[in-house]
Order: sequence, then C-alpha cells, then structure tokens
Amino acid sequence: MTRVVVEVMLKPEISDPQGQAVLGALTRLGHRGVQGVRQGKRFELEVSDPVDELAIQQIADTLLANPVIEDFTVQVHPPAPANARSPLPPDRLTS
Amino acid sequence: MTRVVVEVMLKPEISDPQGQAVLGALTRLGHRGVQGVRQGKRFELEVSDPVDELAIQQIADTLLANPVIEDFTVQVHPPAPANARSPLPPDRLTS
Amino acid sequence: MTAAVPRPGSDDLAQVRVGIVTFPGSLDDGDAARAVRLAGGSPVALWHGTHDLDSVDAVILPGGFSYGDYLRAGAIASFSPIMREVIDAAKRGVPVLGICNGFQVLCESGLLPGALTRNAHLHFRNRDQRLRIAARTAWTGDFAEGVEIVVPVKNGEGRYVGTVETLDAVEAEGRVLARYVGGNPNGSARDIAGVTDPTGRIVGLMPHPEHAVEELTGPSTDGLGFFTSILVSISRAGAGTAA
Amino acid sequence: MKIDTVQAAAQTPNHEQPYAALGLASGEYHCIRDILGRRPTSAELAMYSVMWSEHCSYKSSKVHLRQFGDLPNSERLMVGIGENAGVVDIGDGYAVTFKAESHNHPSYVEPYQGAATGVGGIVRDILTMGARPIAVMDPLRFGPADAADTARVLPGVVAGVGGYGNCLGLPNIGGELAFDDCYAGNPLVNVLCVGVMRHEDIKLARAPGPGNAVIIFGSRTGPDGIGGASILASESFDDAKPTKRPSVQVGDPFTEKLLIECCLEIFAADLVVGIQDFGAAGLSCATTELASAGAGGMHVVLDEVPLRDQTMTCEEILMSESQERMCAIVEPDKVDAFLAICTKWEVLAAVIGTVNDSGRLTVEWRGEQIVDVPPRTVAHDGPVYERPLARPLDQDDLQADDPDRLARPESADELRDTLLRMMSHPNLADKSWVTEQYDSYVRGNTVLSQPEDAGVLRIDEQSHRGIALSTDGNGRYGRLDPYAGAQLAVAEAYRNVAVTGATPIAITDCLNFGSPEEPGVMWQFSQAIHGIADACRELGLPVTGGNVSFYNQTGDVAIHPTPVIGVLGVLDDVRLRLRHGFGRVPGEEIALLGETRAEFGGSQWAGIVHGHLGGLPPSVDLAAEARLATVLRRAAEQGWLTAAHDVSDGGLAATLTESVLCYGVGAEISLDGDPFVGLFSESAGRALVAGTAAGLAALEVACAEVGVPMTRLGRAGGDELAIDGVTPIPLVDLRTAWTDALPRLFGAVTPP
Ligand SMILES: Nc1ncnc2c1ncn2[C@@H]1O[C@H](COP(=O)(O)OP(=O)(O)O)[C@@H](O)[C@H]1O
Ligand SMILES: [Mg+2]
Repeated sequence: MTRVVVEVMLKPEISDPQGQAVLGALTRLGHRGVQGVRQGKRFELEVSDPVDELAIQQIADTLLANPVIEDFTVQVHPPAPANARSPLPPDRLTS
Repeated sequence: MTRVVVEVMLKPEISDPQGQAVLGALTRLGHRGVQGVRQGKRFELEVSDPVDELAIQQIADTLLANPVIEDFTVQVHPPAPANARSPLPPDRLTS
Repeated sequence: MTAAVPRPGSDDLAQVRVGIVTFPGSLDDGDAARAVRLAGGSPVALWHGTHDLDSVDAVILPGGFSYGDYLRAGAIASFSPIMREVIDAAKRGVPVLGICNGFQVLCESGLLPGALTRNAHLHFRNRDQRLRIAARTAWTGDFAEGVEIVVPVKNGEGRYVGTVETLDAVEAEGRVLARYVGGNPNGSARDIAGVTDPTGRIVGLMPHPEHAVEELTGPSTDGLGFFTSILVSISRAGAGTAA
Repeated sequence: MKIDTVQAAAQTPNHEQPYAALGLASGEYHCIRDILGRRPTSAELAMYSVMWSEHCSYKSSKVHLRQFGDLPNSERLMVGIGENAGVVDIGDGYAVTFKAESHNHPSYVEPYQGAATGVGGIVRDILTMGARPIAVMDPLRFGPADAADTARVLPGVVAGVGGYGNCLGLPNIGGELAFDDCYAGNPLVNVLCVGVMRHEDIKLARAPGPGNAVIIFGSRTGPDGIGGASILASESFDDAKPTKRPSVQVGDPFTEKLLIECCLEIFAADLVVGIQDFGAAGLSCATTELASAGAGGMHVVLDEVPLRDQTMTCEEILMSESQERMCAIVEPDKVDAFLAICTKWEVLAAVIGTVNDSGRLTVEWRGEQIVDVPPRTVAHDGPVYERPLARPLDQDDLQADDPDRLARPESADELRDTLLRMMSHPNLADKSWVTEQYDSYVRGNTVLSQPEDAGVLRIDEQSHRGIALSTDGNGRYGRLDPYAGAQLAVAEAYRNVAVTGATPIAITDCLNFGSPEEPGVMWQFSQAIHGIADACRELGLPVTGGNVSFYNQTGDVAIHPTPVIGVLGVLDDVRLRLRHGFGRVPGEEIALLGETRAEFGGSQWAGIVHGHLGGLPPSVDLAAEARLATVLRRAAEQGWLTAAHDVSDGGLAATLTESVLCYGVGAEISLDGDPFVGLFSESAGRALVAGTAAGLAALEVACAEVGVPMTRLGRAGGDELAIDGVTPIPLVDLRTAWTDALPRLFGAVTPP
C-alpha cells in the first residue's frame, strides 16, 4: 500500500475568500508577521501497489480538482513502515 | 518572506465523510486501486522573516486547527527564489 | 408542547434584557430578537467588535455564517472582542444560548464540549425536525421533561462529534440538552442536538427555536419555550443582577 | 511594458488590432473608429468589445424587447425596463424590486461557483436599486436526470445556489427543476432575487453632479472573469503574460453579505447620489453607464483601483469581472462619512475618480491617458441587429405529430401504474432533495415556500402586507409553439401566484434561447416576445425587466425555447394565504375550477411514457386565467377555502398527488368522463380546491357569477388516493414513488 498525497490549491489569479478570511482573523489577532494566506485541500489516498501514476493524475484532474480554477500536485510517498509518515523528499508530479 | 505550510487532517478516530464520498465516487468510477481517502486542509502562509516558529505553531493550534477533532503539521520552507515552489525536503514540525 | 407559557407582556419579563450578538455574517440575529420580543422580553443588540455587553441579563449567539465560516464554523468568531466578554460573563453565571452558528462558537471557545463538523451526507439541510428535550436548564425550564417539540434545523456543519470519553461524560452528567427524534438530520453522535454546561446556564443547540415562534412563519410555536424559560428564570432571580 | 495611450493611438492609425478575437465584427470595429475619429487604444477596444457583446448590448434582442416598453402604462410601475431592476409599488409606501438572471454557461463549466456567483450577481442588482434583498428563487433545468454529466452538474449547482444564498441569509422561496435531453450540455441556471424598500429610498444608476466622487468598494479587482482581455494583453502588447485567464470566478458570499449591510447603512444615511454594481464587463460597464446617465462625463484614475494582482494590465482591470464590487457616486462632503461606514463593515473602498460634464469618459493609468470616449457610445449606442428570422422547416411536421396516436392506459390497473410511473419521474417527483439544501426560514418572514405553488413573504409585521412570487417556464410547450409556450409560462406563473390568494401585479422574464445567428432560433425568440407582450397586455401586467441568454446550444442543436417568467403578486393580509395540502381541517370537499379538455401536446404523459414531443400545446385563454384569479382571491379573502393548488405539469394526477401527500390525508375522487383525460391532460386555467361544505357552496355561487366552471370531485380523507376507474393507491406507495426518485439518482441524504 502506498500513500499518495494530492494537494489542490486555487490558481493564483483566482480570489481565495477562505485564505482572505484567515488572514483577516490573524491580522485582527495581531499576528502581523503573516502577510498572505491561501487555503486549499489535501487528499491522502491509500493506493494498492503498484501505483498507476497516470490513473492518479487523471483522478486528481477530473475528480479532486477542477482545472478551470484549481492547480494540483501529486506526491507519491514510497511505501513506509505502517503508520509513519515518510520523512523523505516526495516524488513530486506537477499538473 | 518564507512560505509556511500548515496541513490539517481530521483525527483518525473522527469519521471523514468528505474522504468517504471521494472514495465512493472513485469506486463507482471503477478506480479499484484506491483503498482509502481522507480529506483535509492545506494552508500556505507567507510569513515575513525571521519566522517565529512558536507563533506559527500557536496559530495552527488555536485558529487553523481545532485540536478537539484535528491534527496538524507545520512545514517551514526555506526562502526560495520568488514564485518557485521549493523542491527541497521541508523542515517539518509535528504537532 | 405542553409546558405552561408565562404571559408575554408582563412587566417583570419586559425588564429582562437579552443581548443578541451580531457578528459579521450573523443571519438569524433579527429572528432571535423577534423571539425574545414575542416571549415578552427586551432584546438588546450587541456588536462583535466591542467589549460592551451593555449589562444584559443573558446572551444569545445567533445562527448564521460568522466571518463566512470559511475556516471552520464558529472558529474566527470565537476570537472576536465581544466573545472575551461573553466568556467572562458566562463564567460569572450569565446565561448564554448558542443557536446553530452560536453553538459552534461556544464549542470553538471551549465553553461547551465537543465540536460540530460537516454533515455526514455533506449537504446543507433544512427541514422541520422533531426533538426531545432531555435536560432541565435555564433555557428549558418551561418544557416538561422529555417533551417532544418541532423546530426547523438548517445547517451544513451540524454533526456533533467528540471523543468517546467526552460523549460518555456528557451523557453521564445529564448534559445532553436535546436529541433528534424521527431521523438524525446530520449524523450527530448519539443523536445529540444540543448540550449544556454543568450549571445549565451555557447551552448550545443546533436546531432553531427562534424560527418556531409564530404560527404564520414556523412549523410550530414550540420554540418560544426557550425564550420564555430564560425570561422567567431571570425574572425570578431578579433581573439586572447578572452581567 | 508599453502602454497604448490615446496619443499613440492617434499617431499609429495602421496598428493592427485583434478585434475579431475579442468578438467584434469588422463593421463594429470600424464603427468604433468612426466614433473616435481614430483607432481605439487597446483599453478602449477592451471596453467597447465587452460592452458591445451580445450579453451586455442586447444587440440581437433589442428590436424585439421594445415591445415590452410599448405596453400600456401601469400605475404600479415606479421604475421600468432599463435600470438594474424594475420597481413596483405594492402599497402602504412599500416598493418591491425583482429580477431574474441566467448563469447558464459558467454553471456548466464550474457548477458550484457558476451557480454561486449567479446568485451573487442578481442580489447586487437588487441591492443597487436601494432595496434590501429579501429572498431568492432558482429555476433550474438539466439534461436527462440519469446522465453522467447531470450527476456532475446538478449537485454542484444546487450546492452553489444554497452555499451562496444561505450564507447571505436570503431565504430560498421557490424555483423549478426540470430535465430534458435538450439541456444536456446546456443546463439553465436562472436565479431570481426580490428586494423591498420604501418608495423614497429608490436609487438609480447615474452619476450626476460634476465634482462628485466615484468610489469603488467591496472586493479587490483581480484577473478573474476576464474573457478577451488576455488576448489583448498577450497578443498585442505583452507576450510574456499568461494567455489564458479563467472565465469563472470564485464567489465570496461573506464579503457580499458585508457589502449588503454596508450599502443599506450608506443608503439610510443618504450618502450616495448614484450607485451601480459591477456585473458583466466590470469597470467598463459601471463607469460608462453611470456617466452617460448622469452629468455626462467622468475622469477615472485606474491606479487607484485596489488590485489583487499587481501585474494586471489596464485592459484587464477595465474588463475584470471580479465579484462582490460596487461603484457609488458620492458628494465630496459626504466621502468621509461614506468611507467610515465601509470601515465599520470592513469593506475596502477607494475613490477612483470624479464626475464632470465634459461629455467624455477619460481614464488615466500610470500618468498616461488610455481612454477618451463619449460614454454613451460605449454603454448605449452599441450595434443593433435585426437578425433574419424564419419559421423552422420542421415546425409543421412537429405540430402535425399529434399525441392522439399514442397508446393510452385503459384498465384501472394501467391507469394506476401510469400515475405511479409519472409521479416517480424526476420532472414530477418530490423536489425536497434540492429544496432541503436551501434555507427557507432565515429572516423569519417566509409564509410559504417550497413545495407550495408560490413563495409568500411577509413584508410588514404590523399590517401583515405581503407578496407572492412564482417562476415558471416550459420548454416543451415552447418548442411546439413558442408564442403559445411563452403565454403558457406567463399563465402558469400568474396562476401559481393567484392560488395563494394574491393579486398578480407585475412580471419579469429570463429568456433562454439558442444562437441568435440562426433564423429559426430568432423566429422562436420573436414569437416568444410577442406572446409575452400580448399576454401582459391582456392581463394588464407590466414587464418590469428581464434577461436574455442566447447561445444555449451545442453545435447546431439549440435548447427548446425556454422563456422563464416570474410573476409578482401582492397580498393585503398574508394570514389569509391559501396552501395546497388536504387535511388541515376535517371533512373537506374537493372541487376543480376551470375546464378540462383532451390536451396532450407537450404533456408530461407524452414525454415520460412515450418519449414523444409533438402536436400543439394546451390552448391559452388569458381571460379565463384572470377570472380564475379573481375567484381565488375572493375565496381567500372570504375564508371559503382550506386548500388550493394549481394544475399544470402532469395534470390533475400530479396536483392530487401533491395535495394528498402534503399532510398524508387521502382523497376519494370521481371524474366526469374519461379518467385518463381527467388525470393527465394539461389544460391550462385550472385549480384544485378544497373547503368545508359551506365554503364550497359559497365558492360555487361566486364561480357562477364570474364565469368560472366548477366541478365537484369528491372529498378528502382516508389513507389512499381513490379515483373512480383507477385502482386505489395507498398513500405509502404513492409517497415512495414520489419521494424516492431524486435521492435514488443523486444520493440519499439520510445519514447511515
Ligand atoms: N430549484 C428549485 N429551487 C427552489 N424551489 C424549487 C426548485 N424546484 C422546484 N421548487 C419548488 O418545488 C415546488 C414544486 O415545484 P413545481 O411542481 O415545479 O411547482 P409548480 O408546478 O407549481 O410550478 C414549488 O414550490 C417550487 O417552487
Ligand atoms: Mg404550481
């Protein structure tokens, strides 16, 4: 079993009301150091081996993200001992 | 300016209907390889240097995540050339 | 509902001042004020950005989407200036009712146990809901024990959750305020629709009693009981002594 | 980066410009050159191209829409077509404004955000009139219910309508849900908003008073919703820019909610002399419309516009359709007070220009003059086309294909089976799967909402004055006869308002059609407009405004002509409103008002059972509709009735099903003549009513006086729908058929 992480963020030119709301709250709370916030989604998929990277890419492109407004990245984490998150640099594919 | 990424996932014991819905959709679409899905949030913070890691930790713990139901991780990405996502292994702090 | 409703219009009740907080994005604040008025009390508008509770006798945190609820329902509102005062006042014994988003704010503030999460079916859902009142509190004194009422429920993040220990403790201490009957609209643990603190003064409820106060616009007038309860309980204790 | 200035434009007449890529015809481009006496700057070209688009200029529809303006004056109409939304007097000093808009294509591309921003846009139109928005409605149409693409589009659209409207605190009080092959790839997402204000609070979109400040407030301007500007930016001036800017935006209902409260506080303090929302065409639209309707000129410093992305070009800023923005004209000594209210609501605001009487709109950017145009030529003097129109060649064959040839159910069992089958079809089934995702209670003034015939809102808690609203359309009727189809839509919405006991007083429309460049579509369009205008003349209703959505087609296959009509009614006392369910009082008798003929063209029966569309739609008798409305209003006022429900799609079978299932009280019915015709014909002008024996006796007298046929049908009671000649149907079976259809298709919402 391999863990695949798909991260979906709004395209930079699309407004991100969620991130704006967090930034507003941080500013009101006096955390001046934070200059910008963007909020996106993170999916952790448990995929049986061998991982079909093309299929994952397609799942991300059609189901997890809407490419009209979102970008995504897919990271395939090499199989690791059960329950431990891999500390290794992930294999990163970019949409 | 440094990019800090905070990832928030529901605790394993809290059920995750969004992840389940994605899994259900994948199954219906015939993607048998995917055995499990969990959906969480991802925040990208632009923080002015030097980054006060304790403050970030506190922001994540009080605002970005609700520790009653969620776990989070904080990754401080070393300053990178403008506009490029760092390909280096992140410095990871775990909650 | 079988409980005796005190006469609205009595002078004692009219002197009870119930504060209703408006956060940016609050929606049912006007409805909560109407409900207090119809129950015979005096609603007082409170503004999120101030530290002024205006010496009210009780506080209602109304439904809505404070700050858009983009992060987690109620999360950002729980840090607003007025909430510092509400939390202090609550600890001094001022009764607080959180409805829907207000319930979410109370959980995020740590005044009530557990959390409210995305509905199990992932949809916003609005329907007329049967509830069984399960605890006697400052806000439910006018209801007969175990009575069933019908009020609207409408939320997207109303699924009450907590760790097994939290849920067990809430049940053991008799702190389940109300339970869903005839179908659980959002997948809440153990059909819990609302909870109370140990004193019975800080209360959170997901459904909307303020939308069941008039024959013309609600599915019933069962919701009035929450508002008459608090007016009566405060006027008995002597209004104007709380905040 | 080089800026294309006015001066540069004058000096480089031969510079080639990508007008075609921006959607301008060569004739249109040359017209712009004639107006300006030189070639346009790229910023000017950006403005003209968006403002002269079909969407903004109504260039294909204008000649036809004029008919609405020619309708006789209505005393109630306070603001008519041409403003952001029409305004109607409803009495006691209250004015109501309502309008529908389409967000069809964006909702197909990104269902959630497309629908959400559709709600946001129409709400700002209503706000702009000075009104508080008080409710929304959402007529929706999709391809086949079981198509994979419908499973993608419908849940997203419904979640988007709900997500935005619920977060704004606007009750959803009705809408439509229909499925037809013709909407596959072209879903119709129409949204209506209604608002209320005092007569004296009406605001207009104009910029009077030289010296007044132009203020932009709300969200920052970003590079979203820019169609063609990117072409301009990349192809002609700065090739390094990304060439594709998304044309879909992400809605921010929280900011819109703040904008609403902020505007209402600004209105109450009397701080604006003119106001306009930013909809399609953004700054280009707002500045040119405000200027041309006011003192005539305006100077804008584009550098003052708060941006989300500092790399935006001036063309992009002018064309950006970023959501949740407004533009106000404010007298200089009120600017500080205006900005203070914005600060209170945490709404960003900036003074971006000044009104003048130069007759020109001038825009500067980085110290250079980039626009110098007569604003009227951009906003109002766009091209007007009289497009060729022709009755489609297949129209005669279609009408000749009479549904009389279709096999009908005969035995009692067959009739029962047909009824159950129809009521479990998504077009007729229970819509709670959709409507439960909408908040109908917020604001505490919703007297009726789904599943009643019309939404009813209380306007005044003391006087009990209120309004009723319904939206209706029927593409199948429209396809068979666009003139009659449009009239039937008017008639149905009118009747839905009337059965609540309200008096219909005004209409709005949302006209969904295929490509105006096809003569057949243009013929349908002109027929539909004729139909609506004639119906309004006959019913004495003004058209307060509307919306045209063309190009709803895939390849050369257009959707059915689908005019959606919204009718507004007024109730002097909302406590007297009528509801549709049987069984609120014991011993109800049931009757049918109106005349039933054997009319099956375009009917749900023909469609669901036989997949057939042909023949002629039901005949229209608007005078009969008006008589029916009169009788219903009197009955409501006199308290004669305990229930009333209009008869439309699916015929009496659907009406009876809804009335018995509402409170779970059955009925015993006997129909004159052929039960098949009685149950499934879709003759217009009918309503099902119930009341006590005394109530119906009084109604009978009134019907005779006014000339409305009334037929006794039977009585309410029991736990079956028992119709003479039809095998009785236990309500549990009927309920299962009716309620399971949508959850089966789109997922149960009952948690495990
Ligand atoms: N998309 C929708 N949004 C809100 N309400 C809807 C929607 N679709 C249908 N409804 C409501 O469901 C009820 C039944 O719809 P329908 O049978 O089309 O009514 P009618 O035939 O009277 O026009 C009505 O109250 C209508 O307003
Ligand atoms: Mg109807």
